[in-house]
Amino acid sequence: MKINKDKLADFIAAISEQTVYAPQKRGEALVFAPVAKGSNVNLAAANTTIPPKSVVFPQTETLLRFELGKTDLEAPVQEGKAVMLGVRPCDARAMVIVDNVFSWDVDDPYYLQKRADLTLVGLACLEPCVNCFCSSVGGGPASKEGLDVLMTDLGDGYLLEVLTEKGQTLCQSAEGLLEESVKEDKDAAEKLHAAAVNKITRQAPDTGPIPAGLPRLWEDPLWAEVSESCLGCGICTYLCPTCHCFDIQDESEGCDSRRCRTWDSCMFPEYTLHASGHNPRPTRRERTRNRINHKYSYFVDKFNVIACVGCGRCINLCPVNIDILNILSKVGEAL
Amino acid sequence: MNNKPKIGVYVCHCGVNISKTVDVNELTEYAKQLPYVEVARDYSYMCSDPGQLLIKEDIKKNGLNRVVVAACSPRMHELTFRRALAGAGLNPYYLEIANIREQCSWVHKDKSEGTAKAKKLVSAAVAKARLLEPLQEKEVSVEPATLIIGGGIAGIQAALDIAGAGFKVYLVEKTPSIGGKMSQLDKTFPTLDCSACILTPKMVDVASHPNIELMTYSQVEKISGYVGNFNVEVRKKARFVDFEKCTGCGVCAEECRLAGRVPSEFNMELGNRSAVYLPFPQAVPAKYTIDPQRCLMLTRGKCGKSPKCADACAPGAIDFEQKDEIKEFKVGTVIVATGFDVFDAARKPEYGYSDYDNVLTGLEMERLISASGPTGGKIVLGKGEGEVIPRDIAFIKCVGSRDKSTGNEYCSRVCCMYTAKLAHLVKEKIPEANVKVYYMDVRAFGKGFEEFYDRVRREGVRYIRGNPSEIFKRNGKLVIKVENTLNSTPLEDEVDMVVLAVGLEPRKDAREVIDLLRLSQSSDRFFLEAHPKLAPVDTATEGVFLAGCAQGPKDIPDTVAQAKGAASSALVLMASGKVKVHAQISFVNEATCRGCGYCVEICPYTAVELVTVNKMGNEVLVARVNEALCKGCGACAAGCLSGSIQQKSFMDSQILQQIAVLGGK
Amino acid sequence: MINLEKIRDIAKNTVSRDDIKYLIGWRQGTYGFRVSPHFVRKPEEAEELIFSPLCSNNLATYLTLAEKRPVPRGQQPDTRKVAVMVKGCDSRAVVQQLVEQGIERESVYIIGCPCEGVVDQSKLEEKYPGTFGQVEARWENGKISLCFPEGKTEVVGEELLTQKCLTCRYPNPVLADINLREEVAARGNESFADVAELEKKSTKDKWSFWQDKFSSCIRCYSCRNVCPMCYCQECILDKLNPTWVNRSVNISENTAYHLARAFHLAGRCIECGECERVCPVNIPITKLNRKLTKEVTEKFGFEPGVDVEAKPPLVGYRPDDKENFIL
Amino acid sequence: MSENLEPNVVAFLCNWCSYAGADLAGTSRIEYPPNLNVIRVMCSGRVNPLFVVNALQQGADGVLISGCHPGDCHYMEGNFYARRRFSVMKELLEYVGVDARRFNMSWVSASEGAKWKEVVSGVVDKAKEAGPFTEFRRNKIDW
Repeated sequence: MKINKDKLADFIAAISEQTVYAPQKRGEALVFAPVAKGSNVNLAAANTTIPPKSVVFPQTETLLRFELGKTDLEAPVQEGKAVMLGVRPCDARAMVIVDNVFSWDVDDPYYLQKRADLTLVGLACLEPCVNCFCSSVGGGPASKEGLDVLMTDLGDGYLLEVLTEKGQTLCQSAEGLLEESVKEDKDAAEKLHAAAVNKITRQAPDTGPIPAGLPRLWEDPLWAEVSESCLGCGICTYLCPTCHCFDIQDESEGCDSRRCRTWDSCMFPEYTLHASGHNPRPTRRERTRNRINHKYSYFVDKFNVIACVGCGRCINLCPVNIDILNILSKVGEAL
Repeated sequence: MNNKPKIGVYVCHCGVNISKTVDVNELTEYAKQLPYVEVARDYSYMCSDPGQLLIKEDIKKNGLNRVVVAACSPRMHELTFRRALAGAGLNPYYLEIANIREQCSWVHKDKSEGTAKAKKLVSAAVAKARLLEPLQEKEVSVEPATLIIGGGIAGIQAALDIAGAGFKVYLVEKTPSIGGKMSQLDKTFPTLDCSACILTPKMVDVASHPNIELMTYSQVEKISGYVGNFNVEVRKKARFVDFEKCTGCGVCAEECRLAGRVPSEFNMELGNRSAVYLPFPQAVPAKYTIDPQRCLMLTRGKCGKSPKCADACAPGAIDFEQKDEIKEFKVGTVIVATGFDVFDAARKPEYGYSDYDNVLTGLEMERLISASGPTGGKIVLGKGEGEVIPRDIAFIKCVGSRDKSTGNEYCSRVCCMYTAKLAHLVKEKIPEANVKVYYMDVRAFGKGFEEFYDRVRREGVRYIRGNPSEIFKRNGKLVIKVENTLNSTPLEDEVDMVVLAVGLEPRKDAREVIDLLRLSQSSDRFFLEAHPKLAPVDTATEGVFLAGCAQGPKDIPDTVAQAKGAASSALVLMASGKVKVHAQISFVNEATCRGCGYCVEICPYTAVELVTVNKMGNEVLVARVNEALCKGCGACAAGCLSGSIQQKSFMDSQILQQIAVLGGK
Repeated sequence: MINLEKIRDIAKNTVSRDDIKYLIGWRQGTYGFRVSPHFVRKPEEAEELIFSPLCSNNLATYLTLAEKRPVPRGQQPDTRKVAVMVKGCDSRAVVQQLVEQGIERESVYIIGCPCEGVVDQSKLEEKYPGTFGQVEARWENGKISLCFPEGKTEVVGEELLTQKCLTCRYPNPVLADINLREEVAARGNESFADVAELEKKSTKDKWSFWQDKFSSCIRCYSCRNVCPMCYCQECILDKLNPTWVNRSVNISENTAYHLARAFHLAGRCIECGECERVCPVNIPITKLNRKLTKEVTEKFGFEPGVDVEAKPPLVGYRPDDKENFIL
Repeated sequence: MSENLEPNVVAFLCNWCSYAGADLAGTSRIEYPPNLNVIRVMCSGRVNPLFVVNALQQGADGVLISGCHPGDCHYMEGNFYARRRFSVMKELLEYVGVDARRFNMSWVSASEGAKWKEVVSGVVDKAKEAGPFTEFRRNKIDW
């Protein structure tokens, strides 16, 4: 199937009994936000500043509501079908990876409910950015993993590949607007996908030996080296589509209180600070080491997949040019 | 101890003062359901013994560990309730007061509004109370000595009382002799006894009292420290006369080349003295002083062939090389008895004080009438040949008092009576004189005052109700332009002499004392007492008390009474020998302090300093508070970027709780 | 003219000294126009040092960011000096750190780098999108020439400089132990035109302007962490007891965060502009800081980071300070 | 919340002058609007400018800081520090678009009960004109 670009607005309207998330400007940043009247959706731009995880795993989320001095609680699990339009394959893969975390021991109702309600309409990356390296960590500019529909920009319109039931039902709800695609469209898309892969400039070193090897480098000088210029800010982790750490806080206004979870970052000192004042990760060296180990070793041990999809955000936005690929190649050399 | 808050809330009716505008039952019910509130009660007078008993019993019975009292201002009864807590074995600082009287029931009419506001105030207090922490009151010893600034009747009286009680007194007087303004008066109203006769004996007692160290011609330079432990620096100005050697014989004054050529301050410059002088015959100490502004030796470096005073002085007391000395000592308490200035009549040009010699001020008239005065007690105008006795004499009241144009809105309280007194004395000395008094009101409020006023009128002094608008000269006579407001007739009375009943003003040098002791001024610019009713001799600075006109215009008996009050307040501290210092002071969390020294810069008391400590093997700077010096203003806490320095009982955490409640809708 | 050889020689000599722990400078980044801080411990590491219009990072941050690791009993803490390369603006940070005793004078060796202005990273990447190969840049009489790896050279002018550089009055370090090149001429002078412009807007417009910017803040704290003046052991905004700003991220908390952050820099911000440069969502943070700088300059005649003896304006007062705002 | 048109003002008063002045107003039974609630601190120098931000965030429509007249500070200098801090904070607030009428500072001495009434009425009126400050309130929307 395919849809003409000028029909896109109607398509969104047609499916709008569900909340439709699409890339839009908030302040100076590009984020996935619910499409409202007059909001201008921007599918053309490169990947969003803030990854779409913010939709299923909001930066701030209420877990419980209660009143000071009272004992009754309320646990608001948000329901409601939603569609995410124009999500990039890397970010979609990231969601699949993060799903593991929220369901491996206990099911996290808040996250899983939103995931179940969500239909992912992907958009193939035809113009990868400088620091994209999805292809070398198991993904690709047109990877279908985690998507319900994959769109490919054919210039005048988008080719829609329906990949799942969810995708099917979604497209049906906008049937009138979609036209049958022809073989040429598919071939064109294939070509574009192939071309995109070749446009990717950066590669991660062979990740094969890394998961097993990292523990051996625990005391290697490279960690001090790569972390020395780290500012200890939250950019790399907050903007990482697979980072999923959170902090739980109670907040109250007068007696109305809530327990909420907010994104947390292993790059913050408070993250591992004990009540005693002791901090098992006292410096940025340990924190950086943990960040890499978590993505490329611990996670692999546990879920047998690297917790990095090569979206390149952490490289693009690190204020001091700490480059995960650079770290990986140092790791590679050291092994 | 398990410190889960168990709060008791106590709502006071204050008779009807609170209950008439605040629904106390509703308020109490509301308080009951606030978080961590164990009990809430209301009572007619919480500050009463049965009221306090309620609290004490609950603390014991229900194991309360926090108490909120919703009543009058904490400035009123905070101490009362703290004692109640302590009485029940609870730390007194587990108390928070919600001021629902002064700042609620007394300023609002609508009962529902009043109740609503009271609820907010109480719930804010409860919110803060949750986070209150126990504080320890430290005690410091009180140096058994008092500094008294000012040697007028107030200072003298206070000195005698304290010395009499067996405590050391340092009495510091700016001028060469004690006695103050009272020594310049002739008679005192309403009893007409001679001022000098009742004052001089006291002055002598002061000089001879073993416990009193008298420092005349001296000035307090610096006072540091805190209640019980003030360090004082006094500058003893050089007299250029050896204090020990001088016998007070006075030969030097007679010999002085400038004898009779230096205007005498004591005589309001109506008479003259020498450059080496005794301010007045009964001066104490009876030691001569050389006026450095006048003495030829001191101003020009030579006095004829040799200074006659020195030549004449048998004991050789004259010493032109003498230098100021600084004397340092420690006292536990301070009494400020710096007195007043008389209003400068020149500031009312319409009365022509600076233009006409026969326009005088009250105090000048005192000197003129006084037997020890420049004229030997004769009321005369002009000098020598031109000397004449005035026939028509007018008094004008409220000059520089009750007068917005001069910035003095207050009543000086003594002018009415000293005018009556002077009028009487004039009549006594010049029976045929006709004396008129121009007045706005006559305030004869004191003991025997009204009677005296009647007597003076019976003696023929005429009181004319009206405020003169102008005084000018017309063929040799003074003309008073005034409207008699009782029969609204404009008058132009011709007189020979006008006496302006000038009022009392704060001293020009009051600033120095303020900076010395961190006192504050009330709107009339006199020193502000801690409380107009309940602490009229105390000041905001602990251990510092007020006596006499420094605090506001007073007559002699009031001054003496207040001096005795100040003395007893000082004695209370010194007799007990110790005093509690602030508990609500600052403290530093050295773990998060970054040692930037902002608090050190800010602290007005140099109570914070940077010290080097060892943090896990690294030498780092952190701030540290000197608890004896900290006065608990909290300025450091507001200036600290990391919130590492906090003020006990006013911690960020506690204030933010109040904000959350009061800010919330 | 920049002589890299000379710079590297100075660096080599410096790190060879016994009293120097390490030297902080810049080196070419991993791709494109990026530059990253370079910690030089051995002379040979100095070979990578650069100083170019791409060296935006204010390295003074690392003086206060350096973690004091626990010193095992019996051992002495390493008290050797840290050598740091500073541009004019960066040097003001060092001065302000000295004023606040964040560092001691004898613990730093300041290598002054007179600077003709640095390039705005984002402007560059906009102009030359997708540049991967490492680009070198150098000042050439007022202009900037960029050498791309494929050999191509481009010369661009001031339009690519950061805003702060266009009004820079301190291109030469205000405090340095050694300067690695001749002094350069100041480019602009401070008028606070940008601030004044925003001030003119209506209350409503100002509010919506800032709300729009703050709305995208993700509170990654990079603006704070990169700031050479923000070095409290525990930032008051990280405190939980009491909590000044909730952890939850929403427009209200974000606004509170930025107000507090800005206020804490009043009279301390030395306008290196790092906070704005690092912001992943491009909040115009310096517009906030500069407003406060404007106020302390106009109200108290104070300029941060130029005088080691100067007392910060908010820990002092003059009895005759203006109080026209008081009722 | 926002439909509540009665403004809500949080005031920080120094114990020695302004709080005493407010007490005096009470003792003299001077009536004034009930929309202002007082937090007592020992000195205006104790008031952390961030308290103001917090108060507005908590829902206050206006804020008042009141201390001793310059030179009268019981702690000599506290009100001078306060004056500097808030002259800057005020500017910052206006710069980000907080209505100038929401922030107020005054000197009220222990003897100025009448002035206290004037100040309160003035501040409350200004807050009323400025209207409810809902935009900055800790919103429970995401609760």
